[in-house]
Amino acid sequence: MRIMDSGEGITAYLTGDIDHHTARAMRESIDAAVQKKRPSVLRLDFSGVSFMDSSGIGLIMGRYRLMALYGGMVKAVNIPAELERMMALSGLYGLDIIEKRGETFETAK
Amino acid sequence: MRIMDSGEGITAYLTGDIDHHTARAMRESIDAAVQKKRPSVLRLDFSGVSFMDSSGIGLIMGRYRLMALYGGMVKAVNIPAELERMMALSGLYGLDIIEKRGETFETAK
Amino acid sequence: MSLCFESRSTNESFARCAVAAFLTQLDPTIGELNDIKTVVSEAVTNCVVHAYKNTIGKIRIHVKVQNSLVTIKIRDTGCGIADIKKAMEPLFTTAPSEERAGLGFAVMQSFTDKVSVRSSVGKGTTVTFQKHLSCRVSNG
Amino acid sequence: MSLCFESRSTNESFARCAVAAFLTQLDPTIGELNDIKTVVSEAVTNCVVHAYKNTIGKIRIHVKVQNSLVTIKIRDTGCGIADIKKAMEPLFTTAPSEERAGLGFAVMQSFTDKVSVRSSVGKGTTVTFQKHLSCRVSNG
Ligand SMILES: Nc1ncnc2c1ncn2[C@@H]1O[C@H](COP(=O)(O)OP(=O)(O)O)[C@@H](O)[C@H]1O
Ligand SMILES: Nc1ncnc2c1ncn2[C@@H]1O[C@H](COP(=O)(O)OP(=O)(O)O)[C@@H](O)[C@H]1O
Repeated sequence: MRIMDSGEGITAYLTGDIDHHTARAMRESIDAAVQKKRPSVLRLDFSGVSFMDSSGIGLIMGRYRLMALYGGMVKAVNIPAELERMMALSGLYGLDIIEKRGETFETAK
Repeated sequence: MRIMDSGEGITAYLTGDIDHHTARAMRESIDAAVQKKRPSVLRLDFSGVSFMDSSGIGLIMGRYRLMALYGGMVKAVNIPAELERMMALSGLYGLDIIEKRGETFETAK
Repeated sequence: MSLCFESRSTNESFARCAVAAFLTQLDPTIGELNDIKTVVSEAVTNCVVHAYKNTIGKIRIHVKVQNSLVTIKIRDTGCGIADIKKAMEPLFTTAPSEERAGLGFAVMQSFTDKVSVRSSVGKGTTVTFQKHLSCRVSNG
Repeated sequence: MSLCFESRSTNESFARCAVAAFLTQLDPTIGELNDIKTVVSEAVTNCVVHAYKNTIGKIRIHVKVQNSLVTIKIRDTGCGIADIKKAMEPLFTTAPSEERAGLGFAVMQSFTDKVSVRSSVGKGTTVTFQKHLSCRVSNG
């Protein structure tokens, strides 16, 4: 996983399988970067994710809460088609956290 | 697996895993082509093989016997590095059936 | 086919890959295989996180194929579930501190044709799901 | 980890992939993983081709990891081997008509650190091999 600065935000490029085991390391790196940088937007880029179970939803929701503490927000972007059903199940589309197909969030608020 | 004419010989391009299960279909297609074409050389090209157990040696030895019936010969070519130990174990290098690294057989005798 | 392994989180990936490798011979679609990997991952994670919490126990998986119907049973001998109906409600979780989303059972229900749960407190839990694949080879 | 499945030839590929998926967490080299896939494939094929010949029976695999030492046991309850010493000779095979090369045991010996065979005619065969990997995680 790479984490990159993008304007006033940061972007974490998630890769490989996201499950309960792998989510832990991803969470730790992302939270360390957030705490250091205090960005106004955290983008989670899912384009490199090959598999994801509901641990991925836990990962998004946990970062949503963390960013809310700082008054910032989370955007989940570049969702592969196979993951859309899982994202839809989570109800997170309603919270405007997940980028829909065809839609593109601005990089920073 | 593709089988192609190459001068007076034919070449079978083996692909994927060679085990007891998959060797059967490979054997049947190769033997059908040999019986139809009666080539003087049968080349087995291993460049597309990702895994092989000793069933692959059985496949070479069986084709060696078949070609010998017709007075033709077998050449195993483009052996991936991972398969060399298996080939060495078989003793087939001694019979001049298997192309060694760096060596290239002529296409036809 | 059956499988038995320890409730370590590294085995979550092993379990779903092993089940997928077994079912590959039925030539399922990529979507079907992905659905099955996902539900196996959910159920195995529940054994690791909830059934055995901070201990290590055995997880057993049994896969049966009859024509196009796949039946998968995932069994633990962990703490059990007192109120199954409540446990199956979307977003209900007893481990929010570990960032569980409470969606495991919801995913199992959405990604398969049928889910059933049997559990006994202190004895363990068995989750069974069935899914029809768009193919027709028989194996056991 | 243990695994039980039917002696169908399609399961040769499943068995070696499942064992490889389990051992991946030890971060072995590609060569080591390939060696293990090969010996699992040899031993499972022997159960399919020889132990159960034209019948279907159960094959059991047990994998144990202690530090960097992997121990794999492959067990059938098939016909058994009368003369183990002869069976293990390179190029010896009782199934030349199926194009067996008689190299299964030779490969197992060459690709692992230790092979042992226990067999009883009419009762079945257990092949055990051990291999040291160049890594050091503990799991069971
Ligand atoms: N195998 C199990 N053993 C004990 N409790 C379980 C088991 N599976 C699920 N549960 C209970 O059911 C709840 C809901 O499970 P689930 O829908 O998978 O969500 P999550 O795993 O995210 O908590 C869990 O929080 C746990 O309390
Ligand atoms: N699991 C088994 N059950 C019964 N007989 C076996 C088993 N494994 C091996 N054998 C016997 O040992 C012989 C040699 O085995 P092997 O070296 O693997 O060569 P191959 O499988 O090519 O015949 C076999 O031909 C068979 O007679």
